[in-house]
Amino acid sequence: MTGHLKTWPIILALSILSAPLVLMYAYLFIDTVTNSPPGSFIPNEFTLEHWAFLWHTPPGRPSIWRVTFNSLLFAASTSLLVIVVSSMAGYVLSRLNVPARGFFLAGVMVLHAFPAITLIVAIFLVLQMIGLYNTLIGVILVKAAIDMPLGIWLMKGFYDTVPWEIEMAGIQDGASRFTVWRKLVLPQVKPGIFALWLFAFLLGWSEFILPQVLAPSGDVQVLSVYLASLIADDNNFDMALFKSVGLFYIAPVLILFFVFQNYLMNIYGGGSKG
Amino acid sequence: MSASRDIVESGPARIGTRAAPARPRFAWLNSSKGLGLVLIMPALLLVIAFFLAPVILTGVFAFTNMSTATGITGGAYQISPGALRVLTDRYGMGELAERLGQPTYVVDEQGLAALAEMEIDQDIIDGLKRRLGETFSSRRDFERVIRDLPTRPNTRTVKRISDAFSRSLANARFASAGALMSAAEAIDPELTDDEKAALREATYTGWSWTTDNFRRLITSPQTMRILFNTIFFVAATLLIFNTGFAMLLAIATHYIPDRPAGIFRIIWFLPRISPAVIYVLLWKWLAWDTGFLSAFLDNFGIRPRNWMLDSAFNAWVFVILINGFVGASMGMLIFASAIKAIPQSLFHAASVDGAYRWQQIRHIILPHLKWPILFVTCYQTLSLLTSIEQTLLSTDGGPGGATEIWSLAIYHTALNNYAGNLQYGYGAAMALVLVVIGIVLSLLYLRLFNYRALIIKPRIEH
Amino acid sequence: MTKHLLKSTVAAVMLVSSAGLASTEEVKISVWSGGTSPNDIYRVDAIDIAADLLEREAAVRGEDLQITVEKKPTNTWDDFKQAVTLAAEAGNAPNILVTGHEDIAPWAQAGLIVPIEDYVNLDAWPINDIYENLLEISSYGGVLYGLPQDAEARPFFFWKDYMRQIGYLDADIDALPDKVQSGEYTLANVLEDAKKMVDQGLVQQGYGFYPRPNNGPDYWQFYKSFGGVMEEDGKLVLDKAAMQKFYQFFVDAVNAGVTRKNHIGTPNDQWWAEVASGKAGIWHGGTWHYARYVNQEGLKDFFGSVAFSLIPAGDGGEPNTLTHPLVYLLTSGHDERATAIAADLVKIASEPRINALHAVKSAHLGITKQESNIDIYADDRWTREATERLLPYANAMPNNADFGTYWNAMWSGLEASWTGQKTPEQAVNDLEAELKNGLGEAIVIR
Amino acid sequence: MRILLDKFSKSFGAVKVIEDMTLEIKDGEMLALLGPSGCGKSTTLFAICGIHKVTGGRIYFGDRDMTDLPSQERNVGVVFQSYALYPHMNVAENIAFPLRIRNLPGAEIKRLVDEMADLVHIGNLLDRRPAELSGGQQQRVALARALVRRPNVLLLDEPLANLDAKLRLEMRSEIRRIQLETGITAILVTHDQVEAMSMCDRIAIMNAGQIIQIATPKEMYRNPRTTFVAGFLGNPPIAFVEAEARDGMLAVKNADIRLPVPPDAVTPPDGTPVIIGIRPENLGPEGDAIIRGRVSFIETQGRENLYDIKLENGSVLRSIQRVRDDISLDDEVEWRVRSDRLFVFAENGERL
Repeated sequence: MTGHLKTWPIILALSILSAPLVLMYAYLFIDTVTNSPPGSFIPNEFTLEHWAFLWHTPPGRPSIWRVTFNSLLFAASTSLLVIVVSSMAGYVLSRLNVPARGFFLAGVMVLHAFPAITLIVAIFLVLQMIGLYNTLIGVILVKAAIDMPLGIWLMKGFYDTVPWEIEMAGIQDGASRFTVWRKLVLPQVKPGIFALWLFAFLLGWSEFILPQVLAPSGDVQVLSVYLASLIADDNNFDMALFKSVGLFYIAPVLILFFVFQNYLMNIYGGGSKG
Repeated sequence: MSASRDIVESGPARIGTRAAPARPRFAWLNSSKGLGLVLIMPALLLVIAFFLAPVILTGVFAFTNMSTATGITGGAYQISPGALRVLTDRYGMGELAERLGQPTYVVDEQGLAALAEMEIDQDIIDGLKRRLGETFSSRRDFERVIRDLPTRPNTRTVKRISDAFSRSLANARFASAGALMSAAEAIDPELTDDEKAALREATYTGWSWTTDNFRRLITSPQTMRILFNTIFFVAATLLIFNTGFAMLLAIATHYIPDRPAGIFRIIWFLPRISPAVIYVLLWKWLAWDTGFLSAFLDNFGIRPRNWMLDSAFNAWVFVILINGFVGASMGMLIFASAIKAIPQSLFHAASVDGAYRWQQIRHIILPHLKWPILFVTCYQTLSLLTSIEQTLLSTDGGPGGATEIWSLAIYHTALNNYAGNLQYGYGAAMALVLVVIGIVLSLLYLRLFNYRALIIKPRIEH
Repeated sequence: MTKHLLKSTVAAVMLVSSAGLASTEEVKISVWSGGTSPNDIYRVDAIDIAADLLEREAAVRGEDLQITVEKKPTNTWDDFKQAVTLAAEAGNAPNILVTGHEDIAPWAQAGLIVPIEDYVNLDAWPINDIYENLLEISSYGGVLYGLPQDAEARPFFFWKDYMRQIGYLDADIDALPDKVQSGEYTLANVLEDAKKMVDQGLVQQGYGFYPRPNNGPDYWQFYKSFGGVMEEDGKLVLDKAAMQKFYQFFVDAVNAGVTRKNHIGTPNDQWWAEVASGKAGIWHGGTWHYARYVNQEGLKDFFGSVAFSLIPAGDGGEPNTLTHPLVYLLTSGHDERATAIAADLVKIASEPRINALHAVKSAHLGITKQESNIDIYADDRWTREATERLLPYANAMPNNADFGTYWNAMWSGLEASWTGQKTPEQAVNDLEAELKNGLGEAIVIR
Repeated sequence: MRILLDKFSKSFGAVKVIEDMTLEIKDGEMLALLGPSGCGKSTTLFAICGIHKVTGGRIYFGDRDMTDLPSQERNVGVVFQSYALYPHMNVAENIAFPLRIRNLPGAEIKRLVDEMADLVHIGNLLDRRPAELSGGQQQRVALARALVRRPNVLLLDEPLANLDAKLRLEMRSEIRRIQLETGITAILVTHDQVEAMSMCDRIAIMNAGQIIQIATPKEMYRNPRTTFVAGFLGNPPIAFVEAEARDGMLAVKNADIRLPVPPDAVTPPDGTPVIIGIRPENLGPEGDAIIRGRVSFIETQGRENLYDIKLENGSVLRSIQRVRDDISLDDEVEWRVRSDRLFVFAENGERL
C-alpha cells in the first residue's frame, strides 16, 4: 500500500521537521569536545578542556563523582522500590480476591494522573515529620510513591496476560498463593519487570524538582540539581561546560535507550506521564 | 477392557495417593485476602504517606494563612510591634499595647530576689540594690548600668540579670497562650476578658483558619490571567503537538520504509527520555542571544536576541515547542500502533479504488484513530496541567508572567520566589484547585474508557 | 572472668572518652549564605577567620575549644531562601545565615531566628562601632536580630565616552553627580540622553538605558524617585501615583526605544558582560558591580570609562539610592552554647579588619566607622568614593513581615506594564486589588 | 478413591449455575462430564479441585469431607485444556514441582519424576522447555505433573481440545491407558461425545446445571433418557420428527408416515403429541416401517455416505449407509426404519 507513491518527499519533510532536534543533540556532543570561534558554530579545534570538571572540583560545589553516585543511588533505589512495590500490588489488583479491589484499582488510575507536584509543600511536611527531609532516602520514597501508580498499572497489565491456568495448576500442585506468585507467576512477567525497572530508573535519573526541593544540600545533591545550579550560577557562564556535564549526565540515558528502545517504547506507548 | 484391568492389577506402576502438603506455616500466605493485604501493604503505605496525607494536609493548609512568617508547624505568642499595632488599630486597645509593649526595666525587689535565686554574685546584687526603684526604657541602657558595677559580670550573666528585671513584654515570645496570659497578668492584673482575647489573637504568630485564600483566588486579577495562560497552554500544546503533530509523525512514518521510520521515531523520542534540565539547556542554546538561532540569523541581518524571552509571543512559542516535543512521542507511538492494527485489507481495497493517500488518511486512518486520539487527549490534558519542570527551567513563567501557568504559579507562590516569603496557605489553595480538577477529570475518563471492564472477578476464589 | 574483663574495658573506655570531652569542646557551626559569588566568598570565610580567633581566645583562657565551620555559599536567592525556610521548618537550619535584612521580619515572626542582642554586648567592640542606621536595619521591633554583614548602595552608571559624544564636556560629566544630587538632572534627562545615544548609533536600539534584567531591590529606588513611600509607622504604604509614574517611566523608556521591551529575563551573565564592555549607555546597579566589572569582566579602567551618581529624581521625588545590607542571623533550635558561640563568631567577623576584606574584595561598603582607618579599605578609591557620595542618601527596604508579598506584586505589575501587557494604570489598579486582597489592613493605599 | 458430590450448588452472585447436584464417582472409575459449553461441567470440576468455593452441599473424597479445604490440601491432579505447564521450567522441573512443594528429598524426587516420565513416555524430553514440545508431548508432561504426587483424583479439563485430529486420537487412548495403569479415579470434562464415549467408564451428561443422565456409554447411546441426551450422543447426530399418537401408531405430522410404537415404550393415548428420534444408522434399506422422502443432501464420508431425506412436511431425517451409486440428489426414496430402535419422547423431551 506504500508502493504506489514515492516515499522520499515524506522522508524529506520529516527530515526538515526533525532538523532542530538533530541539531540540538548533535551540538550537544560537538560542543563538548571542540572550540569554535566567537559567533560561529563551525568548530576550529578539538579540545578536552570542557571535561575538566571530571577531575577538578570547583570550590563550593560537590565533586561530580559524589553527585553521580548520588544520582545512581537515587535512580537505582527508586526503580528498585517501584518494581518491588508495583509487582506486589499489581498482582493483588490483577489476581487476588481482596475486599474493595475495584476501589483500589480506580484509586491507582486516579493517582496515576495525580498532580503530585502540587502537593510538594505537604509532602515536605510529611517527610519532615518522619525525619527524612534533606535525605536521599526521603526523596527516594517520594519519587517511588509518585512513579508507583503507573508501575502498578503496568504490572497489573503484565499479570493480566499470565494464563489463569498456570496459577490454578500451581495451586493444585499444592503451592500456596504466595508460592504461586513468587515461583510461578513472577517469572512469567520478568520482561515486564525489567521494562518497568528501566523506565523507573530513567525517570529517577531525570528527576529534578523533587531532589531540588526535598534534598537540596550538597552531600545529597543529584546530577540534575547539580547541573541546574551550574546553569543558574551567573558567575560562570560556560555553555560548553554545561553541555559537557549535560552529556555526562545524559549519556547513560542514551545508552540504555538505544539498547533497550523496544522495551521503553512499549511502556511509553502504553501511557506514561508526558 | 477387562484385559487391560488385569494389566493394571499386576503392573508395578499402580499408584496410591500421597499425602497432601501440610498447611503452610503462615495462613495468610494462602488466602487471597491475607496475601492480598500483605502484598498491597507497601503500596498502601506509600499512598497514605505521600498521596493521602499530603492531599489532606493540602486541604487543611488551603484554609489557613500559612506562610514563611507564620511557619507551618505552629506558632507562639509574641508581643511584637506588629502585634501591638493590631491591638491598637483593630481592637482600639492602644493603652494596653502601650503598657505591655514599652520596654521597661525596673530595679525592684522581685528582680533582686530572682538574682539571689540564680546564685548571682552578692556584690552585684548589692550594687543593684543601691539603684532600687530606678526605671530604664532601653535594655542597652540598663545593661550599661549592670556592666558599670564594680564586679563586672560577663556578657552572658549581664543578659540573665537584665532579663530578671524586665517588666514589660516587648518582643517577649511565649510558647502558649497560658504563659502569655500569666505574664500579661503579672504586669496588668486587671485584664478584662475582651482584652485577653484580643491580646491572644493579636500576638499569635502562627497560622490561623481563614477562607481568605479562596476569596483572594476568585477576586485576584492574577488568577484570571494564570487560568487563561493555563488553558491556552494546555489547549495549544495538546492540539498542535500531542495530537496534531503526533498524528503527523505517526502517519508519515507509516508511509515510509521501516528503517527510516524507526530512525525518526528514535529522534522524536529523544525529548521524552532526556532529563528536563539538559533538554531545556539545549533549547536555551538554540534560543539565547549568543545561541545558535541568533548566530545563524545574524547572517541575514537579524539582530541577535534572546529568542526565548524576546516577547510574550516568542516565550509561548518556545514553551509550547519545548513541552510539545516531549508530548508528541507518546501520541506518535499510540497512533502508530493503532494504524498498524488497521487490517491491511482495508488499505488494499482503498488503493484498488484508486484512493489517494490523503483519502486513505481521511477515510481509513483517521476514523480508526478516534479512540486513541480521545485517550491521548484525556491523558495528556492531565499531564500538561501538572507539568512544571520544562516551563520552570525555560521561561520560569516569564517574560512578565506571560507564561506563568497554574502549576508553576503554585510552585512560585508556595515555594520559590525572590522575596522569599513563601505563602503555603495560598499556594495550597491553588494546589487544591488542581487536585480537584485532576480527580474529577480522571474519574470522568474512567467512565469514558469503561472502567468496569477492567475489574474482572478473580477466577480463583480462595 | 571474661565478663569482668569486658566490664572494666568498657568502663575504661568511657572514662577516657568522657575525660576527652571534658578537656576538648568540639562545636560545629554551619553558615549558609545567599547571593554569594566568588567575589563575596568572605561572607562565609569571615566566620572561618573568626573561629580561628575565638579558638585562640579560648586557648588563652585555658579552654580547649574546637570549632568546625561548615560553609555553604549559594549563588541564587530563590533557591537559597527555599532551602533555608524548609530546613528551618524541618528543624535543621544552619547556625548562621547570611541573608537580606528584609527577611528579619518574617523569620523573626516565624521564630526561625533569635535576636543576637540576647547573646552579645552591644556596647562592646566592634558592635559599638557599627553604623547606627545599619544596626537599625538589622533590627525588628526595636530588637537587634542580626549584625550587618555588609552595606552597599545602588548607583546610576554612565558610560563616559558616549556622554562625551552626545555633547557632555569632561567637566560636565564630573559635575553630573552633583547635578543629580541637587535634583537638576532627573530621570527625564536620563531618557533624553539615552535617546541621543541610540539616535546617534552609539549604542544599539534598546541599549540606551539598560536596567537590571530581573527583580531586585533596585526597583524600589525608582518608586522612591517618584515620591513613593514603602512603609510608614510600621505599616506598608502603596502610593498609587508614585507607583504609576514609576511604571510609566519604564514604559516611556521602551517606547522611546532606549530600553528593550523584552529586556526582563536577559541572563545576568550576559548583562554583566554587556554593561562592562560599553554596549549600554546608562544603567544602574550596585556598588559591588565594580568588583564584577573589574575582576571578572575585564573593565580595567573603571574610573576612566564610567561615571556614577545617585538614582536621579523623577517627578515628585528626590534623588536616592538604596542600601540593601546583608545580615548575619542566628537561627533558633540549636543548643544555647552553640548559638552563643555562633553569636561570638558573628561579632568577631564584624571586626573592621575582617569586614574590610569582604568590603574591598566584593566592592561593598564597610559596616563600621573604623573601617575607613583600615588601609586596604581607605586605599580603595571605589569604596571611599561610594561611601562618601552614596551612603548618606541611602534608604533601605522596611523590615516588615508582609513586605515580600508587596515586593513580588510590585514586580509583576512592573513586568506587565514593561512588556506592554497592561497599561501602567491597569497594572497599578491590579496591584492595588492584589494587595488589598492579600494584605488587607496591613497596607495603606493612597 | 470414591468421590461424592452431595447436593452441591454453586452460584456466581445472583446467577445459580448448579443447584442440588448429587454425583458419585466410583473408585478407579473414569467418568466423563459431558455437556455443551455453559452447562456447568467446568464449574463442577473447579468445585471438586477447590478453585471455586461451593455455595451449598458437601464434597467427599472417600469418607473425608473436603468442602472447606483449600485446593492445596485436596491433592487433586488437574490437566488443563492449555496444559498450563510452567514456561520457565524444563520438563523435569515441571513434573517435580508438586514434589518440591511437599519438600521431598532430591533423590526421591528424581526417582519419582523418572518413573512418571517413563509411564507417559517422555523420558527423553526431561531437559526441554515446554515451548520446545509438541502439543501431545505437552499433554503428557501435564499428565505426569498431575499424577506424580499421587492425587486422590485426576481431573481432565477438555484435555484434547487443543490437539489436532490425529494426535487427539492417539492421546485419547494414551490417557485411558495411563488411567487404567495407575488405577486412579478420574473425571473428564468434555463437550465432545466421542471422547466421552471412547475414554470413560461412565458418562454424566449435563445440561443447564443439572445431570440429565448417568450411564455407561453404551447404555446411554442405546437408551437415552431425553431428547437432549439422544441429540448429544451420536455422530452423525440423531434426527427428530414431530408426531402424534393415533390408533396405537405414531403419525408423523403433516406427512403420510406412520410408525409403530417401539416395544419398550408405553403406547400413548390418541392425540398425544410426541417426538420421534431416529438415528441415521437405523434408517436405510432394512426395517419394518416405511419412510418416504426426497434426498436433499449427500455427504461422502469415504466408506459411508450420509443422506439427508426431506419429508413432505419439511423435516429432515438422516441416514448413513454404505456408499451406493443408485441414489442421487433429489431422488424420491422409500426407506425403512427398525421400529425397535426408535426413540419416542414426550413433548417435554422425556422418553416415553
